This record gives sequence, structure tokens and C-alpha cells, in this order.
Amino acid sequence: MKKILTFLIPTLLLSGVASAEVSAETAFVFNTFLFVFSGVLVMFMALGFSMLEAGFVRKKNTSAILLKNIALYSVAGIMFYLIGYSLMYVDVSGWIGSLSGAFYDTADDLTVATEEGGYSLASDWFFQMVFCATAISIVSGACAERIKVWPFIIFAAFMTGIIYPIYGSWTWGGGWLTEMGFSDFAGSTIVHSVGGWAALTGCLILGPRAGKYGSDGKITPIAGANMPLACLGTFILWFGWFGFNGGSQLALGSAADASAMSIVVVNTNIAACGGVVAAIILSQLMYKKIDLSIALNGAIAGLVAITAGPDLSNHFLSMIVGAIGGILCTIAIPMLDKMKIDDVVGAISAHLVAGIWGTLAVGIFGSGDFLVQLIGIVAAGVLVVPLSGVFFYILKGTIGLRVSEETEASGLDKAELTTEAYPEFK
Amino acid sequence: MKKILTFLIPTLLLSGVASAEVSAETAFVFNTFLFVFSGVLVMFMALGFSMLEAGFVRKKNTSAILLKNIALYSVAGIMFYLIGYSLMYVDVSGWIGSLSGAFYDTADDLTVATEEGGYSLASDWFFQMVFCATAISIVSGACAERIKVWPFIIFAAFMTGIIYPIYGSWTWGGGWLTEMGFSDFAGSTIVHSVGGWAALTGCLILGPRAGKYGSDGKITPIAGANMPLACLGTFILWFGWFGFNGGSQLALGSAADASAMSIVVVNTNIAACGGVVAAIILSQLMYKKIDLSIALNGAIAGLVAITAGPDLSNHFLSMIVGAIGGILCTIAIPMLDKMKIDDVVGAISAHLVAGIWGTLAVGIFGSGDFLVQLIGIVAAGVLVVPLSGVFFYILKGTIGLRVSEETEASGLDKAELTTEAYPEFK
Amino acid sequence: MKKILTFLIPTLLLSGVASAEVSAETAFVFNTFLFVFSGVLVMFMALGFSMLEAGFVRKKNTSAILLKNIALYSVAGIMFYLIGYSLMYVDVSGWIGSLSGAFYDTADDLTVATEEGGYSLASDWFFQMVFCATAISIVSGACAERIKVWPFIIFAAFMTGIIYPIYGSWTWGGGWLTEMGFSDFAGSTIVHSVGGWAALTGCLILGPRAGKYGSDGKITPIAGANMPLACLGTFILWFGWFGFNGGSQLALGSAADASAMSIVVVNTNIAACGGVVAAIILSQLMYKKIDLSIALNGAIAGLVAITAGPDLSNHFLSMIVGAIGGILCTIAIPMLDKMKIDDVVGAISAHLVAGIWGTLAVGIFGSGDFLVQLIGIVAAGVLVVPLSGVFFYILKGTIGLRVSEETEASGLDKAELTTEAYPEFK
Amino acid sequence: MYYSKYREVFMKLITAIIKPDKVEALRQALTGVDIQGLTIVEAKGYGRQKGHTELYRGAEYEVHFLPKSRAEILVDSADVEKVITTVSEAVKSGKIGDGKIFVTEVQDVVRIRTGERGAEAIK
Amino acid sequence: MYYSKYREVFMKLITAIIKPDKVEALRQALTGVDIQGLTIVEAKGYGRQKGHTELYRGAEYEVHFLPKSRAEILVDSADVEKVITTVSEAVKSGKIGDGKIFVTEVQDVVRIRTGERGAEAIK
Amino acid sequence: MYYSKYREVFMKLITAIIKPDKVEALRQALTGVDIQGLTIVEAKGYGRQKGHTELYRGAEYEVHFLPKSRAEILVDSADVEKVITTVSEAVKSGKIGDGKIFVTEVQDVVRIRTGERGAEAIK
Ligand SMILES: Nc1ncnc2c1ncn2[C@@H]1O[C@H](COP(=O)(O)OP(=O)(O)O)[C@@H](O)[C@H]1O
Ligand SMILES: Nc1ncnc2c1ncn2[C@@H]1O[C@H](COP(=O)(O)OP(=O)(O)O)[C@@H](O)[C@H]1O
Ligand SMILES: Nc1ncnc2c1ncn2[C@@H]1O[C@H](COP(=O)(O)OP(=O)(O)O)[C@@H](O)[C@H]1O
Repeated sequence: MKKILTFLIPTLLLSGVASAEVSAETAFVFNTFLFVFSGVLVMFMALGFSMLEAGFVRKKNTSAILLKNIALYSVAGIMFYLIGYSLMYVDVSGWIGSLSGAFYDTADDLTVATEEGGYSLASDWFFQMVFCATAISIVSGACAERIKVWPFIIFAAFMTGIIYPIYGSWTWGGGWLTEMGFSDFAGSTIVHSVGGWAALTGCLILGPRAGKYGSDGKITPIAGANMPLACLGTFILWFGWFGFNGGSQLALGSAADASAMSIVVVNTNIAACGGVVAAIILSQLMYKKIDLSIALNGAIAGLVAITAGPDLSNHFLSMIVGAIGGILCTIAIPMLDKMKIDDVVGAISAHLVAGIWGTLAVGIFGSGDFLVQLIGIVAAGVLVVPLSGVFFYILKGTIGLRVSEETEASGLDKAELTTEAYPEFK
Repeated sequence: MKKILTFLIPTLLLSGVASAEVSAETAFVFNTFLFVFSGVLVMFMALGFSMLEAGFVRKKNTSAILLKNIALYSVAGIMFYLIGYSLMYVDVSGWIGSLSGAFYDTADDLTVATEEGGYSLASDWFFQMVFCATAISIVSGACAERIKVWPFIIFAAFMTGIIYPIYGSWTWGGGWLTEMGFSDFAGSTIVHSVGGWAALTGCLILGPRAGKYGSDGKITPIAGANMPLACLGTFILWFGWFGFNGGSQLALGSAADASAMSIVVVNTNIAACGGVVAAIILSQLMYKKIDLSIALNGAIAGLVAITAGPDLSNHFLSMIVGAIGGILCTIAIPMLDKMKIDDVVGAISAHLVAGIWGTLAVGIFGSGDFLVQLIGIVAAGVLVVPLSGVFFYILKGTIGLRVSEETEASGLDKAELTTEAYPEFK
Repeated sequence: MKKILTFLIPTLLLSGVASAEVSAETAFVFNTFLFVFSGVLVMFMALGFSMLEAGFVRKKNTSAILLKNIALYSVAGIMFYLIGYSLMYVDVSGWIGSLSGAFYDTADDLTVATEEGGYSLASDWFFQMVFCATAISIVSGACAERIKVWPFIIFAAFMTGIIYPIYGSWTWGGGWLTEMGFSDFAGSTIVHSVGGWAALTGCLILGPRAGKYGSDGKITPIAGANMPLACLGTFILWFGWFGFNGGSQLALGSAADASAMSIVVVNTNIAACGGVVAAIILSQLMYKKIDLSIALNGAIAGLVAITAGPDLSNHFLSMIVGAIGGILCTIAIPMLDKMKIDDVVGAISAHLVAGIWGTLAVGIFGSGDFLVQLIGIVAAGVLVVPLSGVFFYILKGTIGLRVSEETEASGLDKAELTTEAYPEFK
Repeated sequence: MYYSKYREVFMKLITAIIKPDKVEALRQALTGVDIQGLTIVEAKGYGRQKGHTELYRGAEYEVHFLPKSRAEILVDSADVEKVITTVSEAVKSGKIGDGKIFVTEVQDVVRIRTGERGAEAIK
Repeated sequence: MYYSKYREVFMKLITAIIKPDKVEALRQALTGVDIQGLTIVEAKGYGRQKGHTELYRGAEYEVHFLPKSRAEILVDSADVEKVITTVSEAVKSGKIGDGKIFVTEVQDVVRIRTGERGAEAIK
Repeated sequence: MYYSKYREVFMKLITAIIKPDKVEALRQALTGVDIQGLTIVEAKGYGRQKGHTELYRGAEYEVHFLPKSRAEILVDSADVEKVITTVSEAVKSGKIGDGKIFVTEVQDVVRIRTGERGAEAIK
């Protein structure tokens, strides 16, 4: 590897010759491959969430959280295929799509014109699906250790088949928010806040874990059982985020696209760095010791924050956006505890709070309009909280939502699954 | 990310202009990169197997299974280089290749014509090698907790140098099965059943772990020590499978190839989703509780099942193929136990049973002929069982195959390795 | 997947037509994507180091090592952005670059000419940054279980902002070593030895962990707490190394480049295989049992050894280079112990010793000049040891470098962090 | 032959096998009656409460042992009944498996730090 | 020398240090002689069976302690010999490290659930 | 019914609750005075040494129990004082939390391997 850069010496700008230079079919291959590559990275984030959450729960609830995670990803894959994708993207009226695109025939896969930014529909479908799965992953962590397995799985089907696609149709589907100019590059709001709102709703309806909040206002923290797993999950999420944000450039068929994607990747990385460093420093200042679990949340918060606008032209600004995300998350964690909202993994702080911040930041530093950004943020809450709330209440009133006190004490693994996570470890 | 699809509106079909549009050398780069990218993903499956197996064994045998896994991948890399690749692909007579391609000179790497689907030989070699390693990975899990380390390593050399390449030469090498029209896109039979047959043979010759089956027919399950590791392994395998199946398109040098690969990726994913959901529902029905370990096996079974024909044009059908794979696997697990075949990780159920199903499914839903598919399946068993059986018996009669009773009781880690896996965890 | 090779039949050589066949902009996209893809793989190595190190330390120091790892990667990302990249690559005088490239404007991202091997600057920046992070990752493992968290983080900032970039400017930046003809393809010396020298310096200044070396010369080994994590980390490193070495081809815009990258990938893999097999056999011979931890180190040593020259045209030779790396590492581990140098994870043996070997090997088997290679190796030591030594001493004299005896006994997690790694596991 | 100066035996060891989730209640209850020391060990117990049948991968098996905590409290003989009552009340649920308390004689106690002996050592 | 003719004490605590893989055999043997309760704790032991030398990364070290299980059985005094015999037979391999059984006097037992005292509490 | 006046007991059980990092020192010290056996169990203790306050994710909580090791040594009655002294010296740091030693009477010991009884069984 030898690298001698002719750095910063402006030469011929590409933009003019770009479209002439990459053939349409070559661009089709690039674009398609970008979706597949990025989609595979984002799919891996399902593992990231699984490990993060398995690290943050207690041993006795570990198999249950793992099961919920692999189930939610599988359910998302099926529901988004059966109805979600179509509701989100096909014949979007402004407020919702239709079911006319369900069960699409892959014979049409090549039908999108290749003259201009063509790509395989299947690759795009895959890329969109993994985003949908991410939204529900956020909920599983927040509601862990007390929500029953089957009701959660049913909620996952509703979330990935209905809730997420509706908001998605308003935005990426081309609906009213897009027409208004709402700007959310890779989904700080569309994925992370939407997931975060549902997580918040679930936490409120479920109530906190037994023993967490004393009647005297005293908080008894419940430490996660396995920090290496939490760290593993965080790094996997970071890794997958390069696909999440990088792939959201949606095209790789020209030098301009390739360059834009690279900038997105760099901004994504440096925002996460900023989030980590900010969370470490702040936890040291606030608590006189570093809190690893907060540092990990800081990374996620930095990533979530930059997700709405990772195409910033200034890397330094991206670092700041990420750092502020990390700070807000670090502050939100004890605040939620004070409000007796028991979020097992910090999902609300890292995804909802940082997601709102990141979406606003696009209105401050980026190309977005602040007011429109605010409208988009509020719209997400206004849609998701009631929809998911009603659905949670229906579950509560029918098959029940929360495990019994005994099950909670002895652990979900024993009660709802056959498999303890660590049968040999005392 | 803004996505407004002009969905399902047929426009100009590409196929006609494809070859004109991507230059031969660009196609060479695409094809080569596809092999490297996919090969790297499949290489990662070696970690998937390691973690899955480390999760399913008891603590006292964990270092041993990790060592076996890193050793088998390393031995596969060397043996497939020294003889396997050549036996499988060079001058294949119909029944076996030759050794004339061993030690090939990388100076020839560019010699395959680029006019039509060219690619780097080295990239292809890499891609083929990681498939070979997968086959032996299947054996290590099934035979865990009782097979001695060194005999297993020697068997791995035989499997990757001889057994797998011979069957490979009959099929992907262009031998008699290919000429007959046997269709196995990415290796439900060629990789997974071949591995599964060897695993079954090993399990039969080794016998079950001490204490698993009582003389009265009572089964004493031996729970895996670490479900997060098993889940980690499963997700890594799923992740790697996008390379396994996607890369088996073998070309990315045209829009048609890119599109075909995308369809393969989507089918692969949805089949796994189907396998998971089917296994969860079935385990709930059969046992009144969800069995996480079976859900994980269900994912693998779904993936194995779709591997023979992930190019199905109907995603829904792929989901069904995967779901049936998951169901068969879930049923096979207790059946094998009833037959006192002690498969530690469920490899026979997930790889052999689902592999047979997937290969037949190509004869039902796909382009294959049912009878030919059946012949290919039987041929694998007829080749692998005697070959591996004889080799296992030779090992048994010479250096011994199974650890002593005391070693089994105290664990392989202490007896055969210097390193316990969790020295501090009581 | 059907593969019938017309193997070894020389046809038209590409090199002549290459540049004509891939358009400049297409090449730009390929090159840029190679950097992004490889950079993402190398970024993942940060997780590999985290897990490897978390597996090798004792439970009580696990959160601390995880924190150090995520912090070092974040600090590297920021420092290399603020000054490192510029010092290494911009206006390099021969001995050091300048700060004139800091805060570069992404508006210039497309300015590198696309006529000849163009690529996005941002993608290159990302690729270079992850290499820088790798160098400091090596230090954290060696100095684990006794270095204070904050001083380590400050050292990480110095290492990634100053030390690594200076040596980098001498070599990849085009400085005096490059002009002399020093050859280090992907950084056996530039990354691994530089990290290894700093690790050695740190170990010497810190001294060994309490209880490791008796006054009577007796060594009390301190076993790592979690071998599955160590194995996980090793495989992730191996996986990431395909980006580390493959990406160091620095271009994918022609068939020749794609072919060269493939050869690099194959050599990288087979060297690691050689390292593992050599370490397993040697540990069996030396100790009558296999040492898993040494097998894992063997993989790393094989990878480090091939890193200086993975473009060897002979795969067999690569296997030998890797195997010798594995052997040297296996021998170095007990030798360092005899010298009372307490390297928790074997970083000095795997990165410094094997890195030196690999760099020399280029002078023996590859294109390098043996003497020049030696000069480069010595230069790394002469630069890094005093610079890092002085900095460590400054830290020691000011805020302190090593934790107190009580902290060491009770573990860093309790003293410096709020979070124990496994609070529930007794 | 060991004869403690304190041979008239002023101390007892009270061992309680209880459910693990009652440890914190036990500690608080003891603090309430001014007993400021105990030692806990994780245990598994088998008794009338018979374990249960589990299914793993389709095979039934019996779990014979249940997780228990074993608490040891060194007390002055005079406090024995008080402690028995306190412990019983703190951990009792009335369900099978609540556990046992048993009392043994202690011939001497040493506080290592000070070398104090006998009842002094647990004050 | 165990002949406690003193009969005012009706209960004994039998503690057995055994090899961990003998726990299940012990439980079954006790059930066979109608002793329906025991409490197990994981332990590590040092005795004549001297541990062993291990190698880790090329350095030798001695493992002094071996894993053991510590079983406690509260019995009626009349059952002591029967239990000693039963335990011995169930766990004996004849090899060094088989372990020890020791007997101590118990002055009272309480069944927490019911408040029963004395021998009633372990019936 | 709490009084055993029966005094012809030749063995004692010495139990020491100590800091976990003193186990190796304890073993070496005992070997030094020719006591060749002990059994260790991991424990957690609560005493004067009051645990401490921790912060996790911004919330304070009290850690009441501290990790301890519980060592059991069966000895001939004649060795009791020697062992108490040896153990005390080996593990004492003078700081709070050093732990306790307590002595109980043992009525019989069996070496399972040989069937030896009484003091023979721990020779
Ligand atoms: N004879 C015994 N010896 C030792 N421990 C016992 C004995 N009987 C019961 N235990 C312990 O007490 C626990 C509770 O006893 P069990 O008979 O299940 O319920 P209960 O005390 O409510 O009747 C058991 O799990 C075991 O640990
Ligand atoms: N004096 C002792 N005090 C306490 N425990 C002992 C004593 N001697 C032996 N043990 C326990 O009994 C176990 C077996 O004893 P050991 O001397 O190794 O074999 P054996 O009982 O067959 O002679 C030891 O590992 C230890 O746990
Ligand atoms: N009354 C008691 N009963 C049982 N164990 C006790 C008692 N008092 C103390 N301990 C044990 O001894 C340990 C040390 O006691 P502590 O009072 O903290 O210090 P010290 O022995 O130095 O006064 C405790 O952690 C606990 O395990």
C-alpha cells in the first residue's frame, strides 16, 4: 500500500462527464449491489440489537430476549413482504399506499428503466425491509424483561406491517411530509423515532420492572448481566450503520454518488466517535467514574443523530451533531428514570431523543427547514403513540401483555421458553 | 433517502442491450468482486459455526470445540489448496478431477477470457474454498463433546481434500450428475447434505454422549451452556448465507446477473424467516413453550432448504420452502433422539434433512427434475457414508476416535487442551 | 452454481486493453467502493480486538478493557481527522507532513483526477483512519489489567495523532523510507510493528501484573476468563483482514487490480491457515497438549506476517510465511514471560515479532531489498519506543499510569468504571 | 482436646436455607433486630418441593434441585429464638419450599481483625 | 469412635464433600432410603488428592483446588449410620479424592413454612 | 434441649469467613503447619464492613454484600488453637472485613474412599 496524494489540487471536475462515463447498465449493477451490500450490513444490525439487549437484561430473561429478536426480524421480513412494502411505496396517496404491489412478480425485477439510476426492485425491497426490522428492534429492548413473548411477536407484526409503513409512506413513500420538504436522509425520525415512540408507549403501558422504583422515589438499578455482549452489539450496530446511512445514498452509479456515499460513511463514523467521547466525558463529570453502558449508548446516540443528515459537507459539524446526540442521551437516561419510565437498554434515550435531535439538526446545519422538520417529528409521535398504544391495550385486554409477578421474579426464560440461556453458569 | 418508485410499470427490458452495455473488463471486475465479497461472507460462517457450537456444548468442552473449528477452517484452506480444488474442478473426467491444477501459478490469474463472464481465478478459488470449509463445519458440531481433537482434525483433512471434492466434481465440477441435469444452486446437497451425511456417520460410529440415553429409553437432555453464543452463531450464519447463495449467482457483470442475485438474496432471507416462524409455532404447539434452540435450528433449516433453489421467481414459495425446512427440522430433532442418534447441535436435522428437502423442492417448484434430484441426493449418501465411515473406523482402530470415559466426564478442555474456556466462571 | 473452468488455458492477456475497457468514472466508483468496503471491514477489527482482549483478561477487568477499546477507536477517529491524516499525507517533507490538510472541505472530494485511478478522498480518508485505529488497538491488549483508563485514552490520542502519522509519513506518506524503497504492502511494520513497539514500551514501563512473576522466577499464568470471546475476536480480525490487505491494493478499477486484490485475499487467508496449523502442532509438541490461546495467536501472527507482502505470486510461499509467523509467535510467548514482560494478550508476539518477520520476508521472497526492509523495521523501533516511552513517563509523573495495588486486586471495573462486566455471574 | 475458655457455650450458629429472592428481606429483617452480620452461599436444594419436569428439544427431563440460598448467622445464645422468629417471618410465604432453619452449637468465634474471641467477636 | 449414647439430641447434620459428578447418584441413593431432603453447594477442595500441574501459554502452574460438591443432610439421629453407609456407597469410587463425610449435632430445626420444630421439621 | 454435655469429642470443624484474595495464603499457611485439607465455598458477607454505594446509569444503589470465601477445616481437637492462630496470621490485614473464624464440634468423620472413621479419616 503506497499512497502519495496529490491532495487538494483541484483538477477536472467530474460532474459534467459523469453520466456519460458510467454506462446505464453498469450503473444498474452498482446501484443494485449497493442495496444488497448495504442491506446485508443492516440485516446484521438485527444481531447487534440481539446482543446489545442480551447484554443489558438479567440472565433469567436472556433466552426470551434472544427469541424475541430473531422472531421480530423474521416477522418483519414476512409482514413487510406481505403488506408493508406495498403500503409504504405502491400507489401512495399522500397518506398511505395500497396493497396492489403485494406478492410482486420477480419477472418484473428488471423493469425499472436503466437509463436513469436503475436498480433491481428485489435489491431495493431487501434494503427497505431491513430498515423496517430495525424500527421494531428498538421496541424489544426497551420493553424487555416483562413483556410476554407472544404478544410482543404480534405487536411486531402490527408494527412492521402497518405502523412503520404508514409513516414511511408519508415520507420515503412520497406522501405529504415529503411534499412539504421534510428531510430525513436515512431515518433518524422515520426509523429511530418511530421505533422510539413505540418503545416509549410500550414502557408506559407495561410499567417498570418489579423492584426498579421504590415508592419513596428511590431507584434500584438493575445491572445488565453481560457487558461484552452489550459491547459486541454496539459495535455490530456501528458496523451495520455504514450500510444504513451509506446505502441510503441509494445510488452508486456515478462518481458523484460514490463520493457522496463516502462522505456519508465518514460523517457516520465521526458522529459515533463524537457520541462516545461525549458520553464518556459527561459520565465521568456527572458520576466521577466512567459508565461503560452509557458510553455504548453514546455511540448509538451519535449514530442516530447523524442519520437524518449524514450528507453534511463538514465532518467537524458531524462530530458535533454526534457529540450532542451522546450528551442528550446521557442526560435523558437518568431523567427517564426520574419519570419512572423503565427502559431496559436506553432505547428511548438513544433512538427517540437523539433521533429528534438529529432531525432538527438538519434544519439547523443542513438543508432542511426547521419548522418542517419539527412537523415531521411531531407527526411521527402523533401517529405512532396512539396506534401502538391502542394495539398494546387490545393485547393487554385480551391475551395479556405483561408476565405474572412470579414469572417476572423467576424469569421469562423458565416460564415462556424451554431453554435457559446459561444453564450451567450459577 | 427518498424513494418514490415507479413500481410495476414495465419499461424497456434490459436483456437485449445488456452485453453491449457493461464492458468485458468492467464485468470481470464485478464478477471478481462478487467472489471476493461473497467469499468473505462465507468465510465468516466459520465463526458462525464456532459460536453456534460453543453455545450448544457444555462449558467443559467449549475450548475443544472452538479449537476444532478454527483448525478445521485452517485445514480446509490448506487441503483444498493442495488437492481439493484440483480434484473438484481440473480435468474432471465425470467421476473425479485430477491433481494437475494444484499449486497453480497466479501469473495465470488473468488468463480466463474476459469477453464472456471473466473473473479472477484466485477469487473463484477463494469462493470455492470457503464452501468446502462449510461442509466440514457441519460435522464438528454434531460430533462434539466426545470426538478426540486430533482424529477430528485428520478427518477434516480427508473430508476437505477428498470426500467433498469428489462429490463436488460430480456436480459443480461438471461430472456425471451435472450432465444428468442435477440442479443444486448453492449446495443444499453438495455442501449441506454432504456435511450432514458425514455428521450422521460420525454420530453413529461415535455413539451418544455418556448419560444422554438411559437403557430404559429415557432421554436426558444435555442443555447447551450459552444461548447468546448460539444465537450469535445463527445470525452470523444467516448473514454469511447472503454470500453463500448470492455469490452462487457466480456473476455480477450484467443487469440480469445483478437482478438475479438480488432475487436470490431476497429468497434466502424470506426462507430463513419462514423457517424461524414455523419452528417457533411448531415448538409452541408441540411443547406448550417456545424452544429457542429449535427456533435457531429453524433459521438454519430454512436457509439450507432454499439453498438448492434460491432463484425461485416467487418469494412466497421461498417462504414456504423455508418454513417446511423449519418444520422438518423441528420434527427430526426428537426423532433422532428416539433413534439414539446424539447430534449435539441439530446439524443432521438442519443440514441433512432440510438439505434433502430443499434439493427435492427444486424438482417440485423449480427447474429441476424430481427423479434426477433424488438420484443426486442418494448419490451423496452413497458416496459420503461409506467413505467417511471407513475413514472413521480406521481412526478408531489406530489412534482412537472417542475420548475416554474419564475425559468425557471431566471435559475435553482439561484433557486435550491446556485452556479451559471459562476458568473463572464457576 | 455451476462451475466448469477452462482452467490454465492461457488466452488473451488483459493488461493491454485494461485501461481502455473500464471507463475512468467507473474505475472511480470501483476504487471508492473498495475503500469503503475495505474500510468497513477494518473498522470491524476494532470489535475483533475488543472481544479478543475481553476474552483474555479476567472478569474483573472486562468492562475496563471494553471501554478502552471503544474509546480508542473513537479517539483515533477524531485525532486522525483533526491532525493525523494531515501529518501523514499532506505536504510530506520526507520526515513529516503538515497541518494544512486538516479540516478538509468535502467540496473537494471529487477533485482527484479520474483519468488515472481516481477515488473519493473521503473514502480514502476512512480507509486510512481505520488503519490508524488498528495500531493503538494493539497497545490496549498488551497493557490490559493495570493501566489506568484515562491515561490510556490520552496515550491513544497521542499515538493516533502523532506517533503513527509520523512513521506513516516516512512510508505511505511518501517520505524517506519510501524513497529508499521500503516495501510494506498493508503494514506489517507500519501498523503492526508500530503498535507492537508501543505495546512493548508500555509493558516495560508499567511492569507486570501483580502475582504474575514470582521472585524465584516462577511464572503464575493468569488465564483469560472467556475463550469464546477470544475466539470470536480472532475470527473477526481474520474477517476484517480481507479488507486490511485486500483494500491495500488501493484500486479496483481494472481487471489487473481486481485480480491482484483476489490474489492478496487468497494469500491472506492461506497465511492465517498456516499460522494456525503451525501454532497447533508446535504447542502440541512443546506442551503435549494443544493451547487454544496460542492457536488463536497463531492466526493473528500468520495474518500479520503476510501483511507486508500479500501480493506474493505463490500461495504456497504465503502459507509458509504465515506458518513461520505462527511459529515465531508461539516461541516468543514463553520467551517474553521469561523476560518478565507481561503481555496480556500476546500482542507483542503476534504483532511485533510476526510483523518484523513479515517485513523481512518481503526482502527474502518478495520484491523488497532485505537491507532496506531492515532499516524500515529499525526505524519504527527507533521512532516509536522513545516517543511513546517519554509520553508514558510524562503520564506516569503527572496523573499516574498504573492503578493502585488495591484497584488491581479488586479489578479496574469497580474502581474506574461504574459497571461490572458480569454482575450476576459469580 | 480443645477446650474453649467459653465452654459454657454462649453462641449458636443459625443456618437458614431460604429462597434466593428472600435474601434482601432477610438482611433487612435482621438489621431491624440489630443482628449485624451474616454470610450467604448460593445453594441448590431438594426436598418436598420436588423440582419439575422440563422439555428441551422435545425431550422431557426432571429438574430435581431448585435454587436456594444458604444463610449463616452467628448469634449469642440468648438471641436464638428472636432470630428464628425474625428469619421465619421475613422469608415465609407459606408455600412449599420456604426452607429450613437449623441451630448448631458454636464453641468459639474469633474476629480475625482484632483477635477478639467468643461473643465479643460478633458484637 | 462415633458412639453418641446421648439421646436428648434427636437430629444430626451430615455433611458430605463429594465429587461433583456424584451428586445425582447421591440424591437417588438417599431417596432410596427415604431421606427426602438435601442441600448442595458448589465447593473446591484441597486434600491428599493434590491437584495437578497445568501449562498455559508455556508456563507451568499448579492447580491446588479441585471442584467438589458439599452436600448437607439433616437427619434424625437414628438414621445417621444408615445415611453414612448410603452416601458412602453411592459416591465411592475407591480413588483418592472421594471425599469426607462429617457429622455434627443439631440442636433444633424449623420448617419455615409451618413453624414445625425439631424432628418434625425434617419428616 | 440445647445443651450437649457430651464432651468426648476429638474433632472440630473450623470455619473461616475470609476475603477471597486470601485463599491461597490460607492454603499455604495451613500446609506449613501440616494441615493438609480444606474445603472452600464462595460466599457473600454482610457485617460491620458495610458494602458501599454504587452508581449505575446515574442511579445510586447500595451494595450490601461483599464477596467472601468460606473455608472449612476439619481438625483434631488438639490442633484447634494452632489452626486459629495460623489462619488469623495468614489472612489478617487489620482492616475491617477481615472476617470471622468459628469452631464447632464434630462427632464423627468418615473418609469415603477407605471407610476410616474419626480422627483417622483426616490424618
Ligand atoms: N433433610 C434435609 N437436609 C438438608 N436440607 C434440606 C432437608 N430437607 C429440606 N432441605 C432444604 O430445604 C429446602 C426446602 O425444603 P422442602 O422440603 O422443599 O420445603 P419445606 O421446607 O417447605 O417443607 C430444600 O430445597 C432443601 O434445600
Ligand atoms: N481436613 C479437611 N478439612 C476440610 N475438608 C477436607 C479435609 N480433608 C479433605 N477435605 C475435603 O475432602 C476432599 C477429598 O479429600 P482428599 O484428602 O483429597 O481425598 P480422600 O478423602 O480420598 O483422602 C478435599 O478435596 C477437601 O474438599
Ligand atoms: N454474625 C455473623 N454471622 C455470620 N457471619 C458473619 C457475622 N458477622 C460477620 N460475618 C461475616 O464476616 C464478614 C466480616 O465481618 P465484618 O463485621 O464486616 O468485619 P470484621 O470481622 O472485620 O469485624 C462478613 O462479611 C460476614 O461474611
